[in-house]
Amino acid sequence: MNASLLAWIPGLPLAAVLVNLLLGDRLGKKGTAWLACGAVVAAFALALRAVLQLAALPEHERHLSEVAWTWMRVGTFSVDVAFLLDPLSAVMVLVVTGVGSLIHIYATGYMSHDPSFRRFFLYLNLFMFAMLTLVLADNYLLLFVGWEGVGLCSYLLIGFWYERPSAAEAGKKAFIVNRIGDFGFMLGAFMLVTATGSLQFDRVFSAAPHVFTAAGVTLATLLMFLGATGKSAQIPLFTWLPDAMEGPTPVSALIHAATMVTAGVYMLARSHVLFELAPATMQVVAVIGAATALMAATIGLAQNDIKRVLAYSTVSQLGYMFMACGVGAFGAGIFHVMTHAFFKALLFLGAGSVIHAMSDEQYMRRMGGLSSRLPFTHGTMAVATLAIAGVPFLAGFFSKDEILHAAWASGHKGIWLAGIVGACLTAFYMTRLYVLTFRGPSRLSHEAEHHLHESPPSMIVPLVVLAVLSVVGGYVGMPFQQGGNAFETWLHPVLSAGGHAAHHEVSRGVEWLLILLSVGVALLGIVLSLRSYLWNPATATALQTRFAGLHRLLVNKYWVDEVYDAVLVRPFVGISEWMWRFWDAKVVDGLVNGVGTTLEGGSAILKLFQNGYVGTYALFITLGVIALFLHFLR
Amino acid sequence: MAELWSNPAVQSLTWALVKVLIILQALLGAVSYLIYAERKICGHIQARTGPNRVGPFGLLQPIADGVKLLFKEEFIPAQANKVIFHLAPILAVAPAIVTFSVIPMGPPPMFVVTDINVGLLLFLAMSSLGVYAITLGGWASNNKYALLGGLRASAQMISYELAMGLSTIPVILYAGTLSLVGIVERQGGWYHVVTLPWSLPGLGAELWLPNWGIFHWYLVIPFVIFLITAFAETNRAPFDLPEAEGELVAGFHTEYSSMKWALFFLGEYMNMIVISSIAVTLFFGGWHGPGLMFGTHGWFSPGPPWMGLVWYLVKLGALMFFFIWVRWTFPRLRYDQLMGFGWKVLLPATIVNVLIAALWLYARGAGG
Amino acid sequence: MIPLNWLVALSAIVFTIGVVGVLVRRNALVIFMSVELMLNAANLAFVAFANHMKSLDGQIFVFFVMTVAAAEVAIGLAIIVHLFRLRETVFVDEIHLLKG
Amino acid sequence: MTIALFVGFAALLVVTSLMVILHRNPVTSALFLVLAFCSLAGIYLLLHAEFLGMVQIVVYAGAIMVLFLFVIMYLNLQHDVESGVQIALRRGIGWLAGAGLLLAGATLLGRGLALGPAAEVSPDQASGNVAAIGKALYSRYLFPFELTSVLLLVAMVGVIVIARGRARSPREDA
Repeated sequence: MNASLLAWIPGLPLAAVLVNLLLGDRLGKKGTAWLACGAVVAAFALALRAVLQLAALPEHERHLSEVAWTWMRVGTFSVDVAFLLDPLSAVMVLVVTGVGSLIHIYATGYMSHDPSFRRFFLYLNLFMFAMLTLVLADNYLLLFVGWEGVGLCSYLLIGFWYERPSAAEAGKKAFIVNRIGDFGFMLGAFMLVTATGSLQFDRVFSAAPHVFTAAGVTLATLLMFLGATGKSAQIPLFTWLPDAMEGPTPVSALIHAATMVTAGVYMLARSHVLFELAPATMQVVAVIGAATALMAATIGLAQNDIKRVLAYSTVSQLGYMFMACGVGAFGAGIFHVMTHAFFKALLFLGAGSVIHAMSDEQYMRRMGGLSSRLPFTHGTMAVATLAIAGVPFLAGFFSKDEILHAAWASGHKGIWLAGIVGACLTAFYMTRLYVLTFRGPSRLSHEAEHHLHESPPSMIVPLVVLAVLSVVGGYVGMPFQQGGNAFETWLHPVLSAGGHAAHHEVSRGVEWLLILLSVGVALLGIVLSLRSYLWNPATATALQTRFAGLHRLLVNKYWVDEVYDAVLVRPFVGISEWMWRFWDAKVVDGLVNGVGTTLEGGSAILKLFQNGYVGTYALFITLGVIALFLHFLR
Repeated sequence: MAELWSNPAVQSLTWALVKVLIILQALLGAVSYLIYAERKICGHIQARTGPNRVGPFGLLQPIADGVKLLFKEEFIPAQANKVIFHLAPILAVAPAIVTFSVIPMGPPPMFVVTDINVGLLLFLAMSSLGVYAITLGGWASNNKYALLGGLRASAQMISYELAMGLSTIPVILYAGTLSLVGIVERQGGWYHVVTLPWSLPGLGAELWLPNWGIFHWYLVIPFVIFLITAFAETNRAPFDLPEAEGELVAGFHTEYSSMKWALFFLGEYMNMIVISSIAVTLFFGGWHGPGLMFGTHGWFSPGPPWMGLVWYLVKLGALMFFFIWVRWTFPRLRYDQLMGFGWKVLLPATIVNVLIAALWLYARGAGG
Repeated sequence: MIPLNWLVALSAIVFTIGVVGVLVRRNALVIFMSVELMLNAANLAFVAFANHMKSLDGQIFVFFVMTVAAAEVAIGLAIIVHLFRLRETVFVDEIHLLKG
Repeated sequence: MTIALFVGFAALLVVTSLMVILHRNPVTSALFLVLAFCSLAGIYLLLHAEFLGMVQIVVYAGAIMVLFLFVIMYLNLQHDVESGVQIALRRGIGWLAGAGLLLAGATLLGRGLALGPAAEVSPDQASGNVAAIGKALYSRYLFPFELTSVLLLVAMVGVIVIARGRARSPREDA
């Protein structure tokens, strides 16, 4: 068996980055596009090959690892640059490279008129490198490298149009909020090193049950979860993601829907052994996930910016994933990561297609009736909407149902309730988005109408591929299969490592009931939405006026940003101001200046002796010799 | 009085004083007649007779010259540095006389004032002090020609001193001592030069020569170099740049007159005698007489101790004649030629020669 | 046999004279000569102790000191000549280039 | 005899040294320095360091001091002008420092300088020490000895570079 070339999977995008940097503008737009897409597609091919190799192995030997080199060695502690491919990372790497390839191809069309075409693909490839490093890492430190790398790329790409103050602000916000989470993650990693003496996954997991106290593992996992909330936009660190819509749409699709934000979920699933040791943390994860799912869904109801709705929907769906992790169904979480990647990327790309067609118009109130003008976009978007809404036999249905089932089965009925309500809301606001964009009367301005056009094939093809995936992607996790569903079986070697995955058997009848309930809820949400916005548009306005306070609350996103601003940012700025004006300017600068002034004064005296005349120096040497003699005479 | 005499220190001191007095007188006389000889030889080289009016063949000419010089007016330039102006001529003579204390003029102890173990170094030291007379004399005169002469002299003498010192090293290697007496003693006896391919009737085939330095092949080039540097050190033609009449009037002693000028002259001729004596000592076997030997039959000249003095004087005289001869036959060098020759030819040549001699002696020593 | 104390004392006196020369004179050349005087005072001490201890090491050191002194004088004089060309003076109190 | 000679040389050395620093004319100073070196050579001879004594004259008197004289003449230096309050003050301080140094040294010497007895073993000193010095130089001190040759080479290069000054480019000449 030849080598699986794991290092080349992240290596190819990095090589593309270097080539791009070195050759610069000499490549031209076409060359850049080919280079960037080629690298990612090749990485996908490599990943596919490696995963096939993995699949060929017997179930319990599905574990490929490659040590590139030893990064550092300090005493007994050592870190390798090593890559690991097991079923879990296999899913992730396929999703990342697969969806990433499609989005790269899409972006060549979407960004074709941008003057910074090259820079965009440079960042995009860099992002691919970081993300692949993250999912293929063999230890927490390398994972953290990828973790930080995607954070950096996220910053760079959100602020891609840095001439726009809002984009620059959003980039900074994403970076700072992420840093808060990263800090937690770092502390968690430090605790792991301190306790287990290693950062390598295998060693940490095998050592963890023996070395950790209950409190210790709870604290460590909580800190790591803090990192995950930052990266995956959960309460309390979710505020950056909606703002991140300032970046180009392919970025939103790639980073803020399909890949980067799932890093938190991946990390949780990767560390499930640790989290299963800490039931309290699991509770927190579940509650936070459910709360985020519900909260983001409600905010999504009232937003009018097409990308913002999608952003909150992403936050909400991520909440679902965490909910699944929190109730112990890591497999369901990862399953949702995969399906969500398909349809959310599709949604974003579709939205991007609409925006592209509308000459950068994102406001849904100025759209409507686009179905006939953008047939492919419309069709694929409709599929995606149905998929995310949980309509049966589409990808979202299976994964969401799996999560709700797991929540019910684990006995967290409150969590389940939140999930089912969230599902209804999801169906409602997604249908709203669809209706406002594609149905009803056209509200386009004359200018936009004139320029309206269907997107080029490079954008349409990825949409179609993703639409197909959104339809069929869920079948790998179809319930009622013999011996558990295929996806769970595939992940089983990894997720069973901890031993006691919580599995409460639920009877067939209850399971059917739950499925029917979730289908009913989804249909309810769709029907309500259609009624309010398509069949009887007055209803929506009436509802708005009737619940004006609630509407304001939702439009303003619960004033979370404002609260953060008042509670955290302002005091912090105030303290910083004081530190600057008093502590830094007076005390620190005073000390430094004081040293300077003292030295200056001293030097002024010493300067008298440094008069540049050799004789003076000789005299002092002589006096020194005399002093030395006197010392010996003492 | 007798008690005092019995003290060996007093004895040796007295003897030394006596010897010193004799040598001083002899030197003064020798210099006088050396000047006479120079004028005579010069005359004959130039196809004239030279001094012949005062006394028979002009033999009293030196005395007449001396009297004339003593009574000439002494002139000191107004801006001259008086002390140094007076000091310079003395410095010209003193080192030469000091060197004579170690020169073996005949077999010791009779004909040697003192034998110190660094005699050759003393000679080198004294010859290096000889620079001062010319340099200071030139400078103190406050005359640009004199100054130029003095500066030229110091540069020239420092340059050639190196080659001179290095050219004596093969001899030191050969003799294994720095004592001049020791060096001469090393040159006694016979030296097997070559075995002839045919046998001379009744004599055998082996050719022997006196064990003098000059008869050793690796000491020939050092001797030539020593001789050349000797001309330069004594400021004799063709290296008399410091007093080049054509360019510098009279060089460093332009402003000197009367007895001070005479002292410079005295110094120059004394230096010639000293340096020739050293050449005799180093290369010509000192007091050893000449000889030639085939097989076991040969002619040699042991003789009584005073014969040593005679042989020494004969060799010295021959070298002095050579000095004078050269002066009146060779043209003066240009200054840059002089320096270039000293640094680029003589110095490397001596260094190579030291190497050759050392290797040869080492090989022979290792072989035997 | 000369008492060692005398030799050391003589060395000290000559050294001090050198020091005073450096301190009181303003002619760089004379200062340089005073430095040579100090070096020679040290040499004298070396030879004295070598004689006292019946060891040649002291003399060898003097040999090295002389070598270094020769090199030093050559360089030093070259510097003084160069300085004179630039500044038209050899008086150290007219030169204060050492001032930063 | 030895003592008498030593006292004579020592007196000469001290007097000439003093004259070196006292005389206003640098040429005279240099000549007194030559004399000082010669008397020092005499002391070396008395101490059975004949080789050093001669080298002292060859190197110091014959080479170094000629160089000094050469430079003095080249720069055409006359009597040093030494007047003014500042210079007088400096001289005062200098002499005071010198006196202090001498006093401290004398106290050091008089008080506790443990000179110890002369060593018993006598290396081959009677037969002149040239051979002994040569052997030591080429065996124990070979490395430093070779280093001095490098030092001299460096000095040679340095002197040529410094004395030549800034090399002129051909264009400037034209």
